[in-house]
Amino acid sequence: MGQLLLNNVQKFYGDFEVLKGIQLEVKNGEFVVFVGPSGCGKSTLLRMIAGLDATTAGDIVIDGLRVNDLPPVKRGIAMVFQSYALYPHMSVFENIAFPLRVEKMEEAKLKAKVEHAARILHLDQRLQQRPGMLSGGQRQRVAIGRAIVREPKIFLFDEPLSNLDAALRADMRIELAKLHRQLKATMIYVTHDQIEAMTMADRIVVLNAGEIAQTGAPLELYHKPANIFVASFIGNPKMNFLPVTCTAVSDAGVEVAYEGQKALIPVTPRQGAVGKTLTLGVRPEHIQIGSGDIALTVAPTVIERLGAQTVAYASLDGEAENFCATLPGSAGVRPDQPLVAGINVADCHLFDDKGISFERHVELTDIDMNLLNPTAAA
Amino acid sequence: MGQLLLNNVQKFYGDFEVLKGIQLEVKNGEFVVFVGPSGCGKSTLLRMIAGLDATTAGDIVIDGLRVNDLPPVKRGIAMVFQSYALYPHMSVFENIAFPLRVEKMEEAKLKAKVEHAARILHLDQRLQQRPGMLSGGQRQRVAIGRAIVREPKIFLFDEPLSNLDAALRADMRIELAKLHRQLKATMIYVTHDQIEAMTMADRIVVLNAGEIAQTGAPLELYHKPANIFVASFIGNPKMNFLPVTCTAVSDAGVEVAYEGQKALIPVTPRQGAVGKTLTLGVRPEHIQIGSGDIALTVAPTVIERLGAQTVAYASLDGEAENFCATLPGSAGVRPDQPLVAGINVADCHLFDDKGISFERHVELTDIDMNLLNPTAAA
Amino acid sequence: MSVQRNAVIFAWILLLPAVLYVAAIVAYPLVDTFILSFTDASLKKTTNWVGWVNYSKIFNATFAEVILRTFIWTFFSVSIKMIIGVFGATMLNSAVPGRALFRVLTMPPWIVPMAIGIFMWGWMYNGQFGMISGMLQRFGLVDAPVAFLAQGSTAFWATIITDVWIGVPLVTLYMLAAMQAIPQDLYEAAWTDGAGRFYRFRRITLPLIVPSLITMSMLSLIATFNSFDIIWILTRGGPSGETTTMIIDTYRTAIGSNKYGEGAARAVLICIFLSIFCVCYFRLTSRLASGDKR
Amino acid sequence: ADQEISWIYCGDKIDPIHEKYIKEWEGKNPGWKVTPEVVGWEQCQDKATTLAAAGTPVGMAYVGSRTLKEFAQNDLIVPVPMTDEEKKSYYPNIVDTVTFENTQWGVPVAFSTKALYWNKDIFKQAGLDPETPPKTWAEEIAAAKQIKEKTGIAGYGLPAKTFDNTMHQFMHWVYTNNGKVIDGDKIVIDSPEVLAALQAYKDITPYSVEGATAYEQNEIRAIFLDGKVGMIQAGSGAAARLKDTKINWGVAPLPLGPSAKGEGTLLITDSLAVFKGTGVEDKAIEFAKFITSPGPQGEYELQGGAGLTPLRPSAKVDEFVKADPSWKPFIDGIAFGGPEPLFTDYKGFQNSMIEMVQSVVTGKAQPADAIKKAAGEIEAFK
Amino acid sequence: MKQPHLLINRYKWYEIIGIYAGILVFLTFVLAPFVEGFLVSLKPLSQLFSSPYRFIPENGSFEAYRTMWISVPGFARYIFNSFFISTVVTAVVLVLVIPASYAFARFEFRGAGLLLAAFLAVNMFSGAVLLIPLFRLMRSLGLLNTYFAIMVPGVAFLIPSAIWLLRTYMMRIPRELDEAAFVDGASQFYTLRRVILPIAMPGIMVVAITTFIGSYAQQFIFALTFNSKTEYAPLPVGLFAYFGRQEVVWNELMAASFVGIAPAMIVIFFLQRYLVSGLTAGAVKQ
Ligand SMILES: Nc1ncnc2c1ncn2[C@@H]1O[C@H](COP(=O)(O)OP(=O)(O)OP(=O)(O)O)[C@@H](O)[C@H]1O
Ligand SMILES: Nc1ncnc2c1ncn2[C@@H]1O[C@H](COP(=O)(O)OP(=O)(O)OP(=O)(O)O)[C@@H](O)[C@H]1O
Ligand SMILES: [Mg+2]
Ligand SMILES: [Mg+2]
Repeated sequence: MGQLLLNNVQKFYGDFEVLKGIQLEVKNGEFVVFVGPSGCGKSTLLRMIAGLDATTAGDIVIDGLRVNDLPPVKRGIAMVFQSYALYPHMSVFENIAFPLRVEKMEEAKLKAKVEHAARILHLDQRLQQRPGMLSGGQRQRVAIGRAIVREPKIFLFDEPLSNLDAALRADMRIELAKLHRQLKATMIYVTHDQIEAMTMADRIVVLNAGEIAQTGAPLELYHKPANIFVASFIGNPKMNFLPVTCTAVSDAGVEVAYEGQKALIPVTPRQGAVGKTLTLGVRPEHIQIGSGDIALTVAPTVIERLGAQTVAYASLDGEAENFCATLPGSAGVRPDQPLVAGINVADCHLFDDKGISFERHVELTDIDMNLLNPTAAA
Repeated sequence: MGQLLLNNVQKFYGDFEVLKGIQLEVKNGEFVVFVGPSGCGKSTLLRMIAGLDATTAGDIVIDGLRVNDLPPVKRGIAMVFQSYALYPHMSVFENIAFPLRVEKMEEAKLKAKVEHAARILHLDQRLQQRPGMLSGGQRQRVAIGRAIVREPKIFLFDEPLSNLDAALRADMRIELAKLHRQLKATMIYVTHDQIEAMTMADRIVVLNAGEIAQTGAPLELYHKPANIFVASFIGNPKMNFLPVTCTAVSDAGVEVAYEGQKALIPVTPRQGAVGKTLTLGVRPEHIQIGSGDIALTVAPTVIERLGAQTVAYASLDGEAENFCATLPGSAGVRPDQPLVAGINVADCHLFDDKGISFERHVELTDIDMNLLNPTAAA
Repeated sequence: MSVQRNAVIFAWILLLPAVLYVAAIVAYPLVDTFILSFTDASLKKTTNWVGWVNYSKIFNATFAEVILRTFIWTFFSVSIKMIIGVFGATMLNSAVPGRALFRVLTMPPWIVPMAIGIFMWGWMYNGQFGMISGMLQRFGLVDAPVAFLAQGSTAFWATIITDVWIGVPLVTLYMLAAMQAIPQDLYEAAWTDGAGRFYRFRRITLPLIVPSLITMSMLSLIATFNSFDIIWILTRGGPSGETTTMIIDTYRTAIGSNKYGEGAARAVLICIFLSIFCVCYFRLTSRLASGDKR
Repeated sequence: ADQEISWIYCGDKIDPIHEKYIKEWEGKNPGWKVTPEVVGWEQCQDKATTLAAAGTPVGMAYVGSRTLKEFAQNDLIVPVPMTDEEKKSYYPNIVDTVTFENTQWGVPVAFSTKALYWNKDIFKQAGLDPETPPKTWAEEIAAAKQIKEKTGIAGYGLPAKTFDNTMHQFMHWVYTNNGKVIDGDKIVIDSPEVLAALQAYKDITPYSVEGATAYEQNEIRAIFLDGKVGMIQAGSGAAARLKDTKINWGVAPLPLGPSAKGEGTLLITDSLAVFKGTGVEDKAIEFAKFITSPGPQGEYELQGGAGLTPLRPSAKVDEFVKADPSWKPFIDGIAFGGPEPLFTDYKGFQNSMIEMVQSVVTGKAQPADAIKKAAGEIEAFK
Repeated sequence: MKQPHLLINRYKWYEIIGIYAGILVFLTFVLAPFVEGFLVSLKPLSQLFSSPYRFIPENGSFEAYRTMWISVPGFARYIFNSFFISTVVTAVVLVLVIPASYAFARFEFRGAGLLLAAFLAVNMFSGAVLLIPLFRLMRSLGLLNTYFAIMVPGVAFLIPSAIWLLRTYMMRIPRELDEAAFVDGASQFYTLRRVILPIAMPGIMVVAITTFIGSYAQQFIFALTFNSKTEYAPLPVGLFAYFGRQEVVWNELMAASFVGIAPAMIVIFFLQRYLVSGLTAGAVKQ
């Protein structure tokens, strides 16, 4: 069992409010990812769940028991640190065996457990080496091994992959996902890398400045971000934003004008929007060359050719951010040669002046049958 | 001017041969990226060009002058270190001004230069701060600023982005590419991240264990890798490899058999291949669901949903590596539900038993008009 | 909350043995000294409370001289120690063959019993039979023996130099350690920008060892201020009291003349002076450290 | 069990003669043990004082007689009164060195006097008669001057380092001019006799070893042994050492000042002090008297080399002097010798005296001023 | 000569000369008194004081290195005592200082700064002044004239600087290591013993060496005052046995000093790498 309930959890450092009343329920066996920019309080929250940092107010409840005052070991959690926190003077075996040694487990049983964990993590060959001799990915796995042997109800990971290089990170992502399915334990994972969040989570919790900005399945956040913050944080390269003016509102959606072009965005309308300046969002991968419901003529300044796709960046007049388009394959764009970027209204997101999104007319279940019952897939 | 010629450059550490006779010419204004796995000798080569490490044998020629025995400052290079190597006790201004102070440049001129560089790098607001107060990306730019003010003929970068997080890395990539176009200087850039290599390089030099595995424009490496090493290194997720048997050879290509299915791969044939076991390579992004020239039935174990695309990983019998497919959008694949992966022969790569590729019948100029004269784009 | 409180209790459990030990052995004598400083304790069997008399007695004309001298002596000794220490560390930090041996060779002054080291210096300074005077005569730089401990001026510097000599190994070692902690890439970056060896030293090494330099000079200052054996063995504070520092004065009063009360008052005064130094030091370093955080 | 008399014994090891007599005494006094603790010369006195001050005195300690007054005034030691007979057995003035308030506070155990040594070769070189040593200060200064001027070698060895002995050396001059520093309870340093002595110091300094303030007596002696100085005043130990050198030397009574009544010298004695509060005081006194009784003491002090002068006249001493005439000046000086001045704060007094000497030797002050200053200072140390 | 790979470390000929000249000057300063002392130890006593100054002694011999054992028969014992006392002192200091430094390095509690300053203040009082009160204390503890008389105050005065050094070192050990052990249920003592102690080993070595030397060569005054028994006297006290009534047996004293510091020098020689690197780690301020 590994159920977690955060009930109005708050944290102050002196006068500085780091976490502003977090309310969250994590189901048993769920893989939840906390994501957000640096300094938003992810680590702090995780450390409070672990019992490393004190909670200023609110309850942390694990399996129905309020654990605020229990030490970590009594909470049934295990934590994997960003820096791995391996003991440099111990062999891999001893590192993994550490929690069991603390419990004074008998030698034979301990050995069996450590070796089992090592097999899961493909570390069998490395048991006698010191962490210093291992590669980053291997160290990572040792840290996970140390967590596994305790058979905790909840695993906590604090940016475990951020020290690895791109290729290794991709590999480790897959291994972690597999491990989750194998152990069927609850996992809470902190990262500021939205790709990790998207690929591993059953559910993502986006944190912004100590508050939950949105909670939902990865594709829910991708397709129906609740606000500009989530919209720009989820998706890579990030969503393009255009200032538009609302010209009309109807049941079919909201009509907006961008540089003279009018388009009807299929979103649930809201009163009093007409005449206001709204923000239109469109993801780079939804931009195609040639005409669309809205068309922009842009001259890309930088072209990135990845082979499988081509990413073009352009500066729009008066905008600080680049306008970006991801084009399939080796698209025939060249730097400084203007092209027409077409946008379909069906792909558009619309945000009001406070950054809150209008609900899009997209049926998530059409996109992925798992989406509305994410744990079923696990 | 910033022309660089490496003529049979070798490097030994004791008996250990780190670089095995590197032969390379870099044109003025070119952006060359050295890429390769960790430990292949990239940093060593860069440091030899910079004049930080001694050259065991061979010549390093810059603008026609053999510089082996010159100190760095006389070579007309500037280097940006992976660790930034900022002086923690100096302000940003002083950090950037350092090379000019060394030259004893007069104050007014110095100030103008530093401020110009700071403007290019958007550091104007930060000039009085210490590096310790800056974010990773800002530090990075200070390091670049220090290189810029010297107006070197050649810039050397050693994994400048590896300490940054994903989003920042993407931003910095673009900024560097812009900078290259702005300064029109020769740049040599070391990384082990193939995405950086692909997106920024005019030309990529793939190093493997101290040797050049292949040199070419990014898309040339992507579409026509010279061997298995390059093929697997370039592209993300990496290319899938299948063992096939060569059954026949004709002018149209090489016919291979995979689990009973025969397919004619359009590559330039070679004598004596028939009957041998070859390796068929296909990139994840070229796999489609449903039938193709070759069809595999696989059950994905891990699905990564990125929103814009979906990546499915499956284990093939008897293969250690995952078989991977990148599918567009939110493809309807579910873990452990078998599906048929189709491969078109036109997308296939073929490698002989030594790992050398057969030349594909692909006209690169069809893909990108810049390709065969890459500097023209810069 | 309870987690926090446990940690504090645990910290005290860890500290307790050391604190109790030092308190038991040192605190009592310290307090005793403090109390003594308000009495007329001497060889007499009875002691009387005299209040501030001992302190008021200290402040006379010669004391001002002694204080001033102590400060000058300490200032020069500590500064020269630091300069030589940094110089030595710089030399020993160069990548030249034999440096491991050279490093070991810096340590003897630290290892040898202090008195013995000072006797050796006594020999060196001896005008008739000593090495320095002998060498100077041999090379014809002087024609008569030079007795370095004879004049106040030379004796003053002679005692400083000996004090420097005893302190230098630790300073050198510490500064060497500080230099080795500077990342090599800073030097490489500066070199690629054309900075020469001296320029690199001045603009990188020196500023970056400042925190360590301050720590060391602080510890060195306390030791130097209380440096007793050197002056005592070489000159006994002479000639004409020109090498008498506060600690010599204290020793003379307390042990020589058995005026324990007056001696204690001087000791307390020394502690007060040093405490003021320390507070300034903490202020200074915390400011420097906050400015230097990476 | 045995009762113990602890004894702080200055030096590097116990003299075999003392060892022998300790055994003998222990044999005669069953149930008693003497346990000497050997402490280096530099620290032995301080250690005895520290132990006494801390309230755990030793049974007996070897101390300079000059400290007896301070110990006695602070009730740390017990008196060791001498019978008239005992007093008489010593050379004149010796008993005075341990006497304070008309009683004796220690048993003299070591005694030293000084005489003038001269280097005959240097005298010859300077055109002086090598066989006639100077008899007066005036002659001494003139000889020193002649040596310095004729040969370039220093004429006289004047120790003036900040050391005990610097005052001792000066006191020799004071006592060879019938001077006194303190008379009863009165400071009389500001007298013409003392002034003359200090003036003589000033006069002889230019012809002395360069840098007088850097040397103490052993160093000056070493210079003499090296043949680099014409005259020094030193104890009997120098004679023993001179015998091992090639130097042609002579020893004579200390030259006399203008007001001298006869040969004089400073009489320095070390004593055995018996500390109060050990419970073995009486037995310690008994032992102290035994170990310094004519038999053991005579054997001990006449070994030579240690620089000791005999405490008591005896046939043996006469015999000894006859065999080695160089001893004569040391004994002759006793007659008009004087004790170390007794001050409550002896160290304080000594520091003032050293200061006075140094200020004159280094030319910082005129003798008259220096004496005036010292007179004022030492008033406080009585 | 093999050229270094790092070109920055490749010196021009004049730089090499400059560096060696610098080292020469520096080492001359550091070692000249030892040369003088060594020459003294070689000279026969009668030639000690002779001018003009001669660098190479006439009739020089190693005789003093033989006779020193005879004139002070207990000398070997003094060396042993020094070793024994220093070893025990070092051990006790480590036992007390390791937990204390850990507490200072890791825990934030009220008064920590004050306590640390108080430890430093101990060094501000010179031993000479504290001698008599200390003596009384030793007496009431009944420790006079035992090995403990030397060890007990020695430990107390070596603790402050040891804490100071080790604390800076321990501050560099990542806090995550403690936290990881905490999460795994390890008690705080278990963490200290199994995690911190082994990792802090280089720093502990440095403290051990400095403490050992501090105790080996420098603790003179306590040994002298609190102990009267020759059989317990340490090296510095033993060396003063070469001081006679009239003069010092200089050649034997110097010979004995060289013999006496040799064991410590040998220890240092083998540990110097450790010493520098350990200090390095400790030197960096957080
Ligand atoms: N001990 C502390 N005292 C005061 N403020 C703190 C402390 N620890 C963290 N903070 C502040 O709390 C906020 C949240 O910190 P936290 O480490 O949880 O961020 P994060 O989301 O994990 O960021 P990152 O992605 O950079 O790890 C930050 O603004 C930080 O400055
Ligand atoms: N000073 C040295 N002595 C001995 N071997 C060295 C030294 N420096 C580097 N090497 C070896 O040379 C090889 C190449 O090192 P280099 O640092 O150039 O690799 P790299 O390609 O930059 O790797 P990375 O991507 O990890 O930075 C490595 O195998 C390394 O172990
Ligand atoms: Mg964090
Ligand atoms: Mg590298």
